Amino acid sequence: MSALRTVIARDLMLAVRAGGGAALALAFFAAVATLVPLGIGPDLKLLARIAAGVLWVAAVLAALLSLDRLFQADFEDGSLDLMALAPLSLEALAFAKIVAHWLSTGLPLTVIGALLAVAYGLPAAATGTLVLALLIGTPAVSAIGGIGAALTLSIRRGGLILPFIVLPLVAPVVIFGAGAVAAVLDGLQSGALLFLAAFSLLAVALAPFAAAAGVRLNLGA
Amino acid sequence: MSALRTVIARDLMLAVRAGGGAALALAFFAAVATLVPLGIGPDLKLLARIAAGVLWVAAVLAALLSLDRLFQADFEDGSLDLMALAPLSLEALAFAKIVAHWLSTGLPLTVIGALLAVAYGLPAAATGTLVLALLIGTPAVSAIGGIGAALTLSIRRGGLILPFIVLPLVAPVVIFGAGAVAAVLDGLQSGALLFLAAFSLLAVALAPFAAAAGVRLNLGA
Amino acid sequence: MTFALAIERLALTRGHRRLFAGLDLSLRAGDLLSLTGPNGAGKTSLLRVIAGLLAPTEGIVRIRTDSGEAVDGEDRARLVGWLGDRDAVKPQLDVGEQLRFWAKLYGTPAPEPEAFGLKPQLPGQYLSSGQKRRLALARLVLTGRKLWLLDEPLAALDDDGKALLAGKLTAHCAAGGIAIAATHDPLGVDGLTLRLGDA
Amino acid sequence: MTFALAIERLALTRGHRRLFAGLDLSLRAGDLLSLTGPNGAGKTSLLRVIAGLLAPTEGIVRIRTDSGEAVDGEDRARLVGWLGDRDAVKPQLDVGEQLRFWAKLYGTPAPEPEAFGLKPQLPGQYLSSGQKRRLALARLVLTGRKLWLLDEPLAALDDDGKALLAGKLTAHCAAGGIAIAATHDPLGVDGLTLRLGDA
Amino acid sequence: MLQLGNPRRFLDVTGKLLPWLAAATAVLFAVGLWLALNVPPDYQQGDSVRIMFLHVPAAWVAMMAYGLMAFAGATALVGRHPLADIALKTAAPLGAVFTALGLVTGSLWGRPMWGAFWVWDGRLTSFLLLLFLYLGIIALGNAIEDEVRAARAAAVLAIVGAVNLPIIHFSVQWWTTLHQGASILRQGGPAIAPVFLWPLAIMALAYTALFMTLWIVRIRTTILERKAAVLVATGRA
Ligand code: HEM
Ligand SMILES: Nc1ncnc2c1ncn2[C@@H]1O[C@H](COP(=O)(O)OP(=O)(O)OP(=O)(O)O)[C@@H](O)[C@H]1O
Ligand SMILES: Nc1ncnc2c1ncn2[C@@H]1O[C@H](COP(=O)(O)OP(=O)(O)OP(=O)(O)O)[C@@H](O)[C@H]1O
Ligand SMILES: [Mg+2]
Ligand SMILES: [Mg+2]
Repeated sequence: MSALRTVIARDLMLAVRAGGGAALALAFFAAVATLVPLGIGPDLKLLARIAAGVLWVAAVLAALLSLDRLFQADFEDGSLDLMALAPLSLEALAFAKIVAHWLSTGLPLTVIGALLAVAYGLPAAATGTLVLALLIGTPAVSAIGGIGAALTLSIRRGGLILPFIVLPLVAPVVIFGAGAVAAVLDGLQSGALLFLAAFSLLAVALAPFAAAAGVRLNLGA
Repeated sequence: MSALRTVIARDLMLAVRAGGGAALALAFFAAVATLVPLGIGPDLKLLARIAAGVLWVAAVLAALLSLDRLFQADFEDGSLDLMALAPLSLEALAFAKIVAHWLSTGLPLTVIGALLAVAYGLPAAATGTLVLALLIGTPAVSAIGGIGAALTLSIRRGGLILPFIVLPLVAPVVIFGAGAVAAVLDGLQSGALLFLAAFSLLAVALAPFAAAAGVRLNLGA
Repeated sequence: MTFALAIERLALTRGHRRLFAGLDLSLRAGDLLSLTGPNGAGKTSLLRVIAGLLAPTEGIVRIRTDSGEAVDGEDRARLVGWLGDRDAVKPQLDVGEQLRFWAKLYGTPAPEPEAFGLKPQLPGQYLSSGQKRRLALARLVLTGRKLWLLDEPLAALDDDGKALLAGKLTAHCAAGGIAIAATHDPLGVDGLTLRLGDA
Repeated sequence: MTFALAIERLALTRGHRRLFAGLDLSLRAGDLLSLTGPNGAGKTSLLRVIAGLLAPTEGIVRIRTDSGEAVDGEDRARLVGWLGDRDAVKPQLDVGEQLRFWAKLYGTPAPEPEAFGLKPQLPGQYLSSGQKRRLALARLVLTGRKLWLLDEPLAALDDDGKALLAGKLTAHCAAGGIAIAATHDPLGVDGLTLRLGDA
Repeated sequence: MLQLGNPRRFLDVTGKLLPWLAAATAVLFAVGLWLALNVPPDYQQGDSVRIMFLHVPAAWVAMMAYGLMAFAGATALVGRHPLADIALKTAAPLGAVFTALGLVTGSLWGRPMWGAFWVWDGRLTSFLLLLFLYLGIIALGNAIEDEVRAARAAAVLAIVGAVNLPIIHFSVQWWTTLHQGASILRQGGPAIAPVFLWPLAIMALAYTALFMTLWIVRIRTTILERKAAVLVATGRA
């Protein structure tokens, strides 16, 4: 328990200090959101229409951006060896890293997401749903990204494989997350948020095991 | 001249092999393009409407994604020291790295961009313009990103440079690039491509000097 | 019963190259083993196998703890103190922060950086090679583990650092620990030697 | 006129710490200098200053080439052969590819990897520490530069590797070159010694 | 099943089974295609309805293949069984081919039906993602040199990726979509004219038999290849 907290605290510190992690992801998110209106023109109705989709895609990508180095840096400099030998299972380690990643990116992305939704002219009710959806869905993104990062740790062409692994798995998050907002906009009932919550729960519960298997596999490389 | 070619060839090889570079950017581009329809729904008319904007933003981000490690890897493992001492000015080195980056990402992005434009249902004439715009505009992205990468080399909070330096500089690329396509769609004349070409030329001509200054600054850190 | 390490018929093949085979070794509390051999002989690989980080092609590694319990498989990890060939120093954290992190993770008290010739406030980014190595040594000591595995511990250390290392090794073995160090230079402490495959 | 290096009143302060000051040094063709001193004394920093990679706080570094030309400032870079404390080995390229790249960049012929005990097809990712160091040494040799700056060249090398290094150093100095090596261990070649600041 | 886990026993049993399976595949295809060409044209879709008999079974088998592969992956991880490793590794490219077939036939059908080869609807996109997943598993398996580690990595991914299956199936319910809703595999029985149902069922069997035949052939070849490699490595051949 305390070991878990220790790793979370340290990964948070590294994410905040390095700049590479958290700040880059947030900056990236803001960048997408700023560039899109430049790209498609200042049509406010159109923007509101696509806001949820664009913000979700941007959030997922921003989170993934920092995920590919989730284990990589520790692997390269030898820290991962030391962690594997510490009194902490690899499953717990993976879980801690996923939690730290979510705290340093998923959570702030949700906050910034709310601001951007307003800037895109999304109505209040829809904005509320978007924020809720981001809050529920981003943990799944961190978890799934963690699996991908662990599996491709020592692979020379890891970068190529990563999107193939992660993309099919995060697609449901985007679909349900943006779907929930679309339903509110159209005044429909929808179970999207429930699906999202179920998917997210499943992902967070299972990811540590899959990620630990990936790390174990790659330490012997 | 031969030193320049050597660096370009080697960076290309690293980009292709590492997977980290070129492949990741392309996969990222394709991922954005696949996720966006999932996020905003299957409305073909709407998709065609925002295609140019979305593809431009995706292309710029994909290119920037691989740019932050343009000098970083060589800096960390000591290769940059050796390059600084080689019979090749830092300006030439920066230019070579920018060219290699464009060849390994900008160029393939343009090709994939054409495919995706078709999948988004963009009309043929507009697709042609988009491809031309990508071809003209992506070198500017590589060049501007190169400046950012050089400046953030050893700065601990490098992540923040991206939004403040790179974003304002690439914004014109997105505006003119997507604007050119929008003009074709609306059946208007526009000088956007010309502006884009001028901007791109300027960026490519000046970036090596700025980037070299950034590298020089950071070697002594 | 005392702490002991037994290696039986250990073999390792990496990428079609057989690094070692039929390796038998038994060490008891207090033993210090220098692992030598030419570059690429497999010293680092052997240390990883002993730590359980790398699966051997054949053979077993077993540890008997003070309480007489025989430990093999993954549980071995809980007995190993590791000083790898890479320093595992984070540029963004200062010396004190890094030591405190590892101490908390291993559930042991953090040592004084000064005892290893380090200033606690120095950021990892600015450490010289020798200072990084000293940090790694401090981290090894803080684990409190009984089986030390060291990969080129002398690298980058000055004379004072080498004496420090020799002192720590002596104390560790005197306290009933075992240490195995892959090295190309004499450790400055008496002990056994195992030379791996001359190609 | 022969190749020579002159350092005058050199001083360097890094982050409020004065590493050295008033350093004078003059070396001539054939000289080999061992740079010693405790960890963190500033050996690596001094080498970087001499190479022109780091600006000194005060003082100058000047090289006189064989043709009698005095070279200082950035042009110095063109005379320096560098073996840093990091190996600059790319995991994605094999040994042969790396050597050929650097040879082309420096405009010199690529050496045989075998002469340094390396297999040309081995990917950088799988090299052992000593093999990486040998690759770095091969790269230093191929530069053909007259002023060699070496940072802990002995690290991770086995006895055969150390002999190889000593041979290369001897040959380099005999051919009218200058070599400065920061080291904690004897290089196995006769030469001068400069000891940096005991704290 | 357990006995089949032994590679030698697998070779024995499948050696006898294979000719029958191959023959059944041929017969099923012959009958199925003949029926498919002789059903009356649909009152809405005309002759293009015949693509259904190529498209729907391909999509089904692509998904079934994934399920089988994921099961093999789970067996490989839990049981550490070499045959399960091989089953997983060989199923992936086959599944990818059937997925590609489903995509191509669907696109060809989409042109007359929707006026476009491709639309970004939920089912189409999630099915495209299935192809990505197959490719990812193949790439991951090939990127790791060590066979055991490669199989294990691929197994982890295959299991995790299985979540995509229900998503593909239910996607038509979850989104407003252009693609046909569940008309056969649905609660309350098939909603499709019986004249179409029979040929479709036979084509589905034919595709399944084809997949099984190819899979068994590939597993057998891989077992034999590995045996040969061991013989060469140990100097016995
Ligand atoms: C590229 C385009 C297409 C793709 C990727 C695709 C994909 C799929 C998939 C994955 C299934 C199996 C779903 C399941 O059983 O859960 C399926 C079934 C089916 N498809 Fe398509 N399809 C495409 C185009 C079309 C078109 C144009 C039509 C006809 C208008 C069509 C009609 C059907 C029908 C009738 C089924 C059986 C439905 C059921 O009962 O499950 N498909 N398709
Ligand atoms: N950018 C910097 N800011 C502040 N201090 C620094 C900086 N870079 C290095 N230092 C400090 O300067 C000192 C000299 O470092 P240097 O790497 O030159 O030592 P060294 O003699 O090579 O030591 P070693 O024998 O350990 O390799 C160290 O104490 C280091 O902490
Ligand atoms: N994954 C791998 N695939 C193939 N060969 C490998 C792999 N990993 C290591 N090797 C090879 O195994 C050999 C042993 O490496 P190892 O690092 O154990 O040597 P070492 O004895 O520690 O050498 P050094 O003294 O240089 O540190 C090397 O020749 C290396 O190239
Ligand atoms: Mg080693
Ligand atoms: Mg040093």
